Amino acid sequence: MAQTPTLAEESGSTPFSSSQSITLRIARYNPQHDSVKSFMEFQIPYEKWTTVLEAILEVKKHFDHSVAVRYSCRQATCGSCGMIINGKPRLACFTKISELNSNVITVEPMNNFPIIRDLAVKFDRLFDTHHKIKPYLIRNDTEITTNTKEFLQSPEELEQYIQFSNCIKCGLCNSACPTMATDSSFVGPQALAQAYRYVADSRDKGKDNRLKIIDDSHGIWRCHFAGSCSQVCPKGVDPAMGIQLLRGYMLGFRS
Amino acid sequence: MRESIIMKIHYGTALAAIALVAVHILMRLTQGFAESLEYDSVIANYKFLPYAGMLEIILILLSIHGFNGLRVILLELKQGQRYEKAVSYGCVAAMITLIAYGSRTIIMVNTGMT
Amino acid sequence: MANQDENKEGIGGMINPRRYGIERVAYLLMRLSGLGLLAYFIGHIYETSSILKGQIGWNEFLAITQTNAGHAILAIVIAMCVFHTVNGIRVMLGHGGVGVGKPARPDYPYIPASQNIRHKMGIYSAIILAAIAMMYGLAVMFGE
Amino acid sequence: MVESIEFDLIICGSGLAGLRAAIEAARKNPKIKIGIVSKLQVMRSHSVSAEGGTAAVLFEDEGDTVESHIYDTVKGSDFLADQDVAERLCVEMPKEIYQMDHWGMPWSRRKDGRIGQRNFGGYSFPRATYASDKVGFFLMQTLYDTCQKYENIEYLNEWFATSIIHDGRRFMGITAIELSSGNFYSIKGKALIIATGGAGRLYSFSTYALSSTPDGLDMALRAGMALKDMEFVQFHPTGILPSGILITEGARGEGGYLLNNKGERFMKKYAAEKMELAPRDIVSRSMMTEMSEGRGFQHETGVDCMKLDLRHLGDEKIKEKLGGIREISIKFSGLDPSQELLDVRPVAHYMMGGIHTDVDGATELQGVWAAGEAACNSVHGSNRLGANSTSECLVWGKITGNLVVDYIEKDIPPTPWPHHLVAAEEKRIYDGIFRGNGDANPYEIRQELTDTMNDKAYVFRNEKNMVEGLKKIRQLKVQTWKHVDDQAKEYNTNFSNVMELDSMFRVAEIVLLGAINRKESRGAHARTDYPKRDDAHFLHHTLAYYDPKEPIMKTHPVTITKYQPVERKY
Ligand SMILES: Cc1cc2nc3c(=O)[nH]c(=O)nc-3n(C[C@H](O)[C@H](O)[C@H](O)COP(=O)(O)OP(=O)(O)OC[C@H]3O[C@@H](n4cnc5c(N)ncnc54)[C@H](O)[C@@H]3O)c2cc1C
Ligand code: HEM
Ligand code: SF4
Ligand code: F3S
Ligand code: FES
Repeated sequence: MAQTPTLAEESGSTPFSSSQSITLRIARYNPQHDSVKSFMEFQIPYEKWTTVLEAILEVKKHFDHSVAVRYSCRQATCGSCGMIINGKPRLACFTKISELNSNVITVEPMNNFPIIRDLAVKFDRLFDTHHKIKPYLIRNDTEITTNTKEFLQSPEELEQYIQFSNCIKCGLCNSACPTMATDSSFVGPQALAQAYRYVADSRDKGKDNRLKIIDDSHGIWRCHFAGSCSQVCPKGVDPAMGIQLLRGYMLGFRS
Repeated sequence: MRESIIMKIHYGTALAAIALVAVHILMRLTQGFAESLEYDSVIANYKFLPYAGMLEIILILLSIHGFNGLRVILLELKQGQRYEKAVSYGCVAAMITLIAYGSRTIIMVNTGMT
Repeated sequence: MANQDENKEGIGGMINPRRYGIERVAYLLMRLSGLGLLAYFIGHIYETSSILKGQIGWNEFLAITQTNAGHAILAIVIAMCVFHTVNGIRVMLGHGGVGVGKPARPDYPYIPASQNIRHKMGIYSAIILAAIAMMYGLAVMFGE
Repeated sequence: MVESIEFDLIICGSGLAGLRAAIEAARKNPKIKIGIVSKLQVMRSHSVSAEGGTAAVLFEDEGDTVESHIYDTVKGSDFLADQDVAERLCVEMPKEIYQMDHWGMPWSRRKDGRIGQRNFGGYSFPRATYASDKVGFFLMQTLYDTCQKYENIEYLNEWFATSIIHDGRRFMGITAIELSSGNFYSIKGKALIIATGGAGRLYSFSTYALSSTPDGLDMALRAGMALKDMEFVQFHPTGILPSGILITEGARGEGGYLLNNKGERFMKKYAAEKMELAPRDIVSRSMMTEMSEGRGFQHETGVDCMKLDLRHLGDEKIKEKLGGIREISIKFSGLDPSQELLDVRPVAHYMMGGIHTDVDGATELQGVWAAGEAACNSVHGSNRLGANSTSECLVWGKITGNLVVDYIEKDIPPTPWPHHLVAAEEKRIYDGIFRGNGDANPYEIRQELTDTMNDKAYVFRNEKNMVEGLKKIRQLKVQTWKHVDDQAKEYNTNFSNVMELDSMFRVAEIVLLGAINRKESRGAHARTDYPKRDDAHFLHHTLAYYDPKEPIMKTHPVTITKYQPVERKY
């Protein structure tokens, strides 16, 4: 039987062979116990493929078990690991150390989300706003019966919304948006983009219903097309586009 | 009022204002900037009813637009039921005051009450 | 401001124009120019009301505005007005969904179609036009 | 006194199976209170990583048949699948695909507007229903979003379930820790659906999310339920190096080749007809054989690998149908699949085994059902075909969600709440783990454990290695790793990590014991010392029951309805 060296992927037991290393600064703050945020610094060796998440888990493994951080898929599909990395909201598992071009990497909890502890933040509001915009097909034959087949949908019709369907609810957009920076009641780009995702789906009939929901004083109108949401989105969702197209309906530019 | 209606008004006032403000400013420029500000020429302008009417419309449009803009910014800065109510009513009140104050000038000058 | 409990970025984050490109600069300038114009507008109405005090009152007021500082302020107002107007038109079009790109399957590396050259051009032209108008205004006012 | 909350139905796990069950129960009876308990935020479950497809027969008008799906599944399982269960899966599946469509699933479409399907390993018809290469993600989104319709579902995001409370006969509730506050709760309920997913993080080289640990399985085990067929771990042929992230079988389904260092499509030697689209166990073994015979490559990390060639598919097709893996390979390995060959190697990917259930997903404990990867209703036997797992999650999510409501609607006589059991559990985790001490670093121990599994119970296995592995794991187990250095209550992942490790030991032991006992080669379980399938002695399932000292191993018959075991050739 082949006895090949094992590849220990899980936060890298493969001894880091390279001599490169960076300083990782991790924001530490537990609102229950600390009055101020502080930073801890660690020297972490890295390879060209090492991600910031792996570096943080390396700290958790060897230096300080208590770093609070949310993670799961480590492949940018679950949306757990959003944080501020060197000043901008990014996914830790989707940011390689080598691409940051910096000897110091500072990680902080995402802005505009209340901190639970260290890098972990509360998502309740994002989940609530997502819930509020009715993120499901609205029509009265959504439940199938014995002989139901699919609703026909052409590849072109799919193309109209598939982009927005890629949202992983990581919250980076909400963290970058200037309105969110001060307005905690704003629905936010994540939910608005999802409202558009369903409105643009040829199978959906809930447009008017959804437009009504987002038409309030902290609704869609609080987006000023700043575009930061789209710039930080790790999945190419482009919420800014979705929001403006959605508003196009309300302003009568589209029907 | 539904937010969409307010914002449509916001955009509408802006669009209408573009044209009128252009006229207003062009008047300054065509007449020569300094000359246009001579007391007599200003009074004359005010007395010309269509121009005074235009000024009144600009006044209304921009007050609505401007104070709604302010309202938007203030609403985004801080939240809370009481605060938001105060901002909304405050902006409407300020808007009305400004319109009233400006209208007073226009009407009084137009009707020769100076 | 930045509320520790909510961890909101606060006004500092809202107005910071450095991180997210020209769109965010436009966002900031739009706000500032809007507020600036509102302030000027209020001032302007107060200013013109001095006409009610007759020629003397008007001229006294005019004298205040026709100083270098007054001219400089007016020049800035012109710039704000032009920027706000031109960018306002761009923003209105954008808000209506014009020129924000068409939905399409995103391919890695993702380049958001809404952050496109058309709107960037719009922003740059607003800034350039504002600068030209300001210069023209300065030339007219200080040129005499 | 431990605080308690109450639901009618508790669903533990929020992957595809858990959410599908929640919707089914919620729409069947909008009055029952449903609580979804998940140690992750509901949407973050491992299911979002599934890439390639969901198997179902949609085009009978074009020549596919349910019969053929059943046979492919049974043959793929190396005849260890319970055939009534396989039949259930294949019959139910088409409706599920249409149901997903009706709930908003963005299935990829054919030109005529119908749902698209692609080729997958081990099937005799292209029947992997796909949505680009993010099937699991889109399914999760569809289910999560559809859940939002129902007001009677409550989400306990980031609650770590620790044990099942029952009176020896009937289910009564669970205990769980709310991660954000660190508080310990008892959650009372009339019925439970366990959908805690697979435990592939027993292996260090794995496609699974970092959270896929066996704590759910262990919870059932400790409550007296059996784990079945745990020795069957699927190794997917194409985990990309160095991360181990999956390159979907869809890549080969769309026409990708596997190459050895002579530039040959070596699969022609092992499965002349199906080539790269032979079932996963066969492809993985072929790759390992090529490597050990010196026809592999070496990745810059020093690990042996083979090459996956997608270049001939062309950039446009890759972008259209394999956008996700394109992103993964460019980002994580720096390789553009339209330009370069990818370095791939077999990687732990799926556990055929799980909590022992019947064809309805009912466990041995009254009031408890299990669905999804955590369950073993024996639909996959000793080797799962690709795309059959998301199917399984949907079908048994629906079945259990439905049955559980019938059960809840029956009047179940109340029994006094067994406070002493909750107290015992509290003692186990707080005195035994949280306040434990010692100097072994639990994270390093976990690394050693998972490395051991990788070394000793990988694609090819033999007695000597596995016995060594078992010894090693028992050595590790008695080291002093049971302590939590982080003593804060809030969001203490150090605590949950150590609890996960605790469960890993028990389940790893069962995997190894089952594998040692099964002295034959069947499906994913390939032994170099017993290279043949041995139906005379081993055409049965393995059951493992908890015992504080050593698991009790038993066997369970296989249900054969129509298809007698024959030799498996592709
Ligand atoms: C990379 C990858 C690709 C795949 N691709 C395909 C494919 O293309 N087609 C296919 O058919 N199958 C595929 N599979 C298999 C399939 O994705 C999984 O089998 C399936 O998603 C499992 O879903 P699940 O609902 O059973 O559990 P999971 O999605 O794993 O969810 C487990 C849930 O249990 C919760 N949980 C666990 N422990 C606890 C605890 N102690 N307390 C509380 N909650 C707990 C977790 O939070 C989570 O919500 C793939 C698997 C992998 C790894
Ligand atoms: C005449 C041309 C004008 C146009 C086309 C115009 C257009 C706009 C538009 C489209 C907005 C909305 C921006 C957004 O939501 O992001 C806006 C905001 C605003 N405008 Fe104007 N406007 C004009 C003139 C004025 C004037 C003269 C004033 C001052 C009285 C003014 C004050 C404001 C304010 C305070 C805001 C809010 C700022 C913000 O939300 O960014 N505008 N304008
Ligand atoms: S839109 Fe993009 S940035 Fe926002 S939550 Fe979705 S994936 Fe994240
Ligand atoms: S950043 Fe915010 S302002 Fe609009 S375009 Fe995006 S939601
Ligand atoms: S860990 Fe899942 S997105 Fe980063």
